[in-house]
Amino acid sequence: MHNEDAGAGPEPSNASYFLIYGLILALIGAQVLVSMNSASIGGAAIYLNLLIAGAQACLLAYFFMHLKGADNLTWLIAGAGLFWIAIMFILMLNDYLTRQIAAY
Amino acid sequence: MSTDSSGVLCHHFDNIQQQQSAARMGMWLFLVTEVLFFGGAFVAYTAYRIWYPEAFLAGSSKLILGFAAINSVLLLTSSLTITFGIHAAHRGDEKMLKRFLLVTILLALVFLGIKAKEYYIDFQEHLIPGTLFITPVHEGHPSPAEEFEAMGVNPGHVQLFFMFYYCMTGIHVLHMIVGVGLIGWLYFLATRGYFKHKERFVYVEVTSLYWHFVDMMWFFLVAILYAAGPHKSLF
Amino acid sequence: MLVANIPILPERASEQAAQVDYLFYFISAVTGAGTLLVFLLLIGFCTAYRRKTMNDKTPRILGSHQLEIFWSATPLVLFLVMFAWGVVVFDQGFAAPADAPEIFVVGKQWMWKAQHPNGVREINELHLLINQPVKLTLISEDVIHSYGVPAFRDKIDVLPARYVTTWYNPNRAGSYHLFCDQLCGTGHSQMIGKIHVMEKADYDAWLEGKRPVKEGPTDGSLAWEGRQLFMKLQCSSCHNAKGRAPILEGIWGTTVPLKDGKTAIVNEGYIRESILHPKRKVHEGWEAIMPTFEGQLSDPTLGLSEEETLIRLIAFIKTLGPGQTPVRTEQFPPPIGAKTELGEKK
Amino acid sequence: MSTISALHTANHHAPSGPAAKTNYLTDGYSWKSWLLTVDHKRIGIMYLVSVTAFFLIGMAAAGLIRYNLISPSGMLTADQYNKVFTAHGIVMVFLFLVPVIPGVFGNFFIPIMIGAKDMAFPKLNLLSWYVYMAGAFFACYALLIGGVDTGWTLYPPYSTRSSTNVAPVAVAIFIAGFSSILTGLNIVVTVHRMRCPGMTWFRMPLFVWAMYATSLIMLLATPVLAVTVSLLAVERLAGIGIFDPKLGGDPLLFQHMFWFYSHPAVYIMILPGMGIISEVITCFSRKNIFGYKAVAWSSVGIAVVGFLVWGHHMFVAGQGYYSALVFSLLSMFVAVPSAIKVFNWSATLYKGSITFQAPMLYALGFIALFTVGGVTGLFLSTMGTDRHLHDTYFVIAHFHFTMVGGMVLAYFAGLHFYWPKMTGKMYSDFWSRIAAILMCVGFFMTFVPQFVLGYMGMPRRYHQYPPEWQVLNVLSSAGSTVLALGYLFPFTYLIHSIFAGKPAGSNPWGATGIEWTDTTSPPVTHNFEKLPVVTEMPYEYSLPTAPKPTFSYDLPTGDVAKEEHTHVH
Repeated sequence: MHNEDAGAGPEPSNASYFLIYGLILALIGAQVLVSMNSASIGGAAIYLNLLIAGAQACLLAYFFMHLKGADNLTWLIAGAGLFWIAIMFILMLNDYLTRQIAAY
Repeated sequence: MSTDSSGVLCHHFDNIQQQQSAARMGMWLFLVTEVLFFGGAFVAYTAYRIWYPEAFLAGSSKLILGFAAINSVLLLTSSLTITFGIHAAHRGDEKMLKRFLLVTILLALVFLGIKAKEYYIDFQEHLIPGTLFITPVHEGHPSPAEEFEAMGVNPGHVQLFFMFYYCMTGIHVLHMIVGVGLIGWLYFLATRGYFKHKERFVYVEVTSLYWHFVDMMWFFLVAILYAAGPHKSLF
Repeated sequence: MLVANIPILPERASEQAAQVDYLFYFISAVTGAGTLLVFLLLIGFCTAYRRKTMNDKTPRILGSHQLEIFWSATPLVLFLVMFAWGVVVFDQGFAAPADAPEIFVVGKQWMWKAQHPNGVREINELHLLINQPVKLTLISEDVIHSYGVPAFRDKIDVLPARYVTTWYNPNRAGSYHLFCDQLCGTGHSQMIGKIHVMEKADYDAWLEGKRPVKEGPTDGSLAWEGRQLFMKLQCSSCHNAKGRAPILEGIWGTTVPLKDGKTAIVNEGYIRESILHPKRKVHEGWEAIMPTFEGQLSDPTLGLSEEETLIRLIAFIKTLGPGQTPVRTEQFPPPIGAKTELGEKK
Repeated sequence: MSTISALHTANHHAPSGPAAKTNYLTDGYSWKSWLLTVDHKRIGIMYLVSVTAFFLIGMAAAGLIRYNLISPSGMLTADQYNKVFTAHGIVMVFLFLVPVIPGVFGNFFIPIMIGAKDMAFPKLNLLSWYVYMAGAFFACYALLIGGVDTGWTLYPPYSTRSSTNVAPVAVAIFIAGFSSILTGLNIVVTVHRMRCPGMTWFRMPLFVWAMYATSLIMLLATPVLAVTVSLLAVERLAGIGIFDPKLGGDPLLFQHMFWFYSHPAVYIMILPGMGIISEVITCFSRKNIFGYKAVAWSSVGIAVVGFLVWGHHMFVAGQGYYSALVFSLLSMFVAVPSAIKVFNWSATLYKGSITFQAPMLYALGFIALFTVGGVTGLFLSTMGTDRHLHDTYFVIAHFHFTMVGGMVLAYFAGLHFYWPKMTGKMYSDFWSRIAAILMCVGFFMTFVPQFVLGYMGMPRRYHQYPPEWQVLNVLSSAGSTVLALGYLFPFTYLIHSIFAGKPAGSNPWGATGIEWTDTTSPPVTHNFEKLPVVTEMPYEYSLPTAPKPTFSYDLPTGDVAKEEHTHVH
């Protein structure tokens, strides 16, 4: 019990950090491009934007925050955060998406 | 407080791994609460975004995409430098640790400076919900409300967008300030030789977790606030 | 006996109320039985197994999967029955019959202003004809209120800037409580009133003294008041056959195309929105030239608030048939409340 | 800390036992040794003192509410009444019900129960108490400078228009919420990382399971409340905001976000109580808990499903029909784990060896009252009946049955159960039983009439009411005086016991669990002389190795019991 997670610690590899850094930089650029052209992209722009932000966040979490190589518990905690966010979004938007169909 | 000679291990832990993993887990749990905190604002935003898409896109177009992009790069770079800081602490290299922490703080301060400049520009353009929003910017120049009205967009809904813009970026700025405070505290500790014991790298690590999280939230704010609407130019 | 005089059940004045009662009794019976079971278990065990000596032997019982499943599944099935029945009862109170007359109710701190289709206005009271289903459309001028009538087992939160509806079919004559059920400020407990359900003769007698004008086209109805406002606010200068805006005859309930390619159903909400925010949902084929009427609709001299003006305009547009749009040659109408014979005949 | 030094003196004059070892109470007497302590037990005591103070304030407000309702035309002014019930709600919910068991028993007993020397983050633990006090300060400030009249639910647009002090209350709720986040975080990490050898997940006492589930809710729900009240405060200060219908904002959004926290929050309040009941019932019937895993998992089940049901507070508020449908259906599922717990507790009594000391009386009272409170919730989660019952006294009665009849009784069960461990002193057996019975009787008298009033349609938060309801209201007010009297008893005899109580011994109830078997009463500073090793399930009362009570039980023939007791040894 006490020694779970014992080995976790940073694994130094500057090159890989720079690689991820470059990737996220590229994504920032992509986001700017999407936004500048969102008039022609239309309704999909918001999904593209969120996709890019999600990818940036995943890269950060997986590499910079060391989810890679973290123990199950850390994954569980991160997963719980997403799960509860999902609860909130699904049940709340259920109202906002259907209220005009039927409400008092 | 401590039973071992170095003072690194607190009295109530059995070993250093237990102590480190507890610190890490504590920070992860705290970040989950932060996810829910920002999540509450995000879900509110989404509800209105579903109801009033045009107004939200129109409001977004008024924001300065270039500043957001620069700030993204700054924050990302600071994430990188604090990560290098962990490695320095892990090696017991206090000198490098201090340098990386200082760079991180500097990048954060530049970010905050740009944000302040941006708020100032918004203020000048009267992009602030309330009476300012319906007041002409200057003689002969229409108020934002009139401008949006002319575009066929409900100015009330645009004001809602700006409420989200100020609340969400404001919350984010507060998190940045807290983060700068934490990193400043680490820097102070480093000057006092606290990190001579490399086991204490974990405190840099948990602070970096928080910092990365603040970075992550910024990316989402850029996506839903700045990049959401069409922009003709960066500035 | 004193005890016999204490009411313990609310009066019941509609079929809907009876339906709620039956469901209530069902849930009471089921949960009462369950609670009784638990109480009997507690009392029985506590009596049978009270400690006799300090060295009592107790069996080492760890649990039973069968029992756990039994006492999880049985309640769940019963709960789901309650849910389903509850939905059925809720649905009955949900949508009014299409031909039910519509009464507008405006809530404000701290009174209820009711507006009958025939133009009768009431404050903190509502007179209803027995066995005549009515639809209520409610809106608040300030904060959230709630229109609750225990005798109808009905309650609906009344929101600012949004119309909500409910309906009643009263079946027993009498006077019943009306409460505001959502905390709305200092006078919350004073925001009460009476619902009077009346037999036909009584209702007619009551109406006799109330109706502003009895007959003719100038009947003083809510729609007629709306018509006067329609002219006073100059709506008719554009919304006419040759006008610069869509003609509103027969538009109620239809689905109209909008400029952005979407459609809108013409109902209370859409009309309200179009008057207050005309640029938001522009009818396809027309220019967005209409000015906003936000903040300009209340008329203290007529005693009308913005919401009260809006419900009159809505009532008018709702009844506006082909060829009934008032024409500009008509003399400007007198203020509402003055003699009403003017305006129409000239 | 005069009481503490008195305790110390009393310890020295204790007739039996060796010279007192240094326990957590005798480890320093200065103000500083308390206010800067990182000992979880001392922090627990600090919580005990502060929540008791707020309980008294909340009680006083409740007394005023019942006083007002004696007369149909009200005894207070409408404005005073609105402020009084708001104060009652805010103080009781945020300053008493939410922090009480996690703060007092969670802090004090979780580390001891799992065999740890302290919480994982002792300084954070102390900080959470200070943060709680800061929140309490803002709440009291708001109440003292004129109060708030929006109800504890703070619904906009009324809360943005009310001329009363909504902003300080929003700040208070935000800060108090932060404190409960810190407590929850500390408990979760402690349970995960600090368990002693042999303390596997399924050997943990059910109180720890319940606290773990509670902490999950604290962590996941509280931040949403924090952001909600922040947005409300912004709206109030700026005069414009996202819940403002004038801009096209939706007041129901506030209700959604508020109840996303506040519905799970009722489980924050009740779950720790359920944990305590599992401890007490087993101990006083000397039985293993019936269905350990079912009870443990039902705690987690309540924590998770409790997040899916908030919309049943909004059936008539104007939310969409399909939304109401989904929430009503999901609400039916959350009732199941609670039912499981009640049946398991009842089954635990079967073939037990039951005595009726105060903790057990409270626990039995809890089961009875909580059952009533639980089943009346079904009327409110069923859409058809909620339409009539929403915002009436039926709701008031329902949640007081769970929160007061349930949670507060459980708290008193815990207080009486653990008092000997926390102070080393035994209180009056007779008076404690009288108090327990008084509380149950007073409670029934107070709140059963409210069910009747509610079904007749009496709206909540009414300062005046139709005269035909006076009899029931007076009955309820009369009951509340009995209830208040019941509450005053423990204050008297518990404080008396600190000075004059008999030494309790390390395990008066003969309970299992390392908090009883492996440490003294009161526990030593780092909890254990020697770190415990756990080898069996909790609640092994039926095994011959189970500890025997040292408390002299008041069995029908008291002397016989003593004789038998000595006979056994």
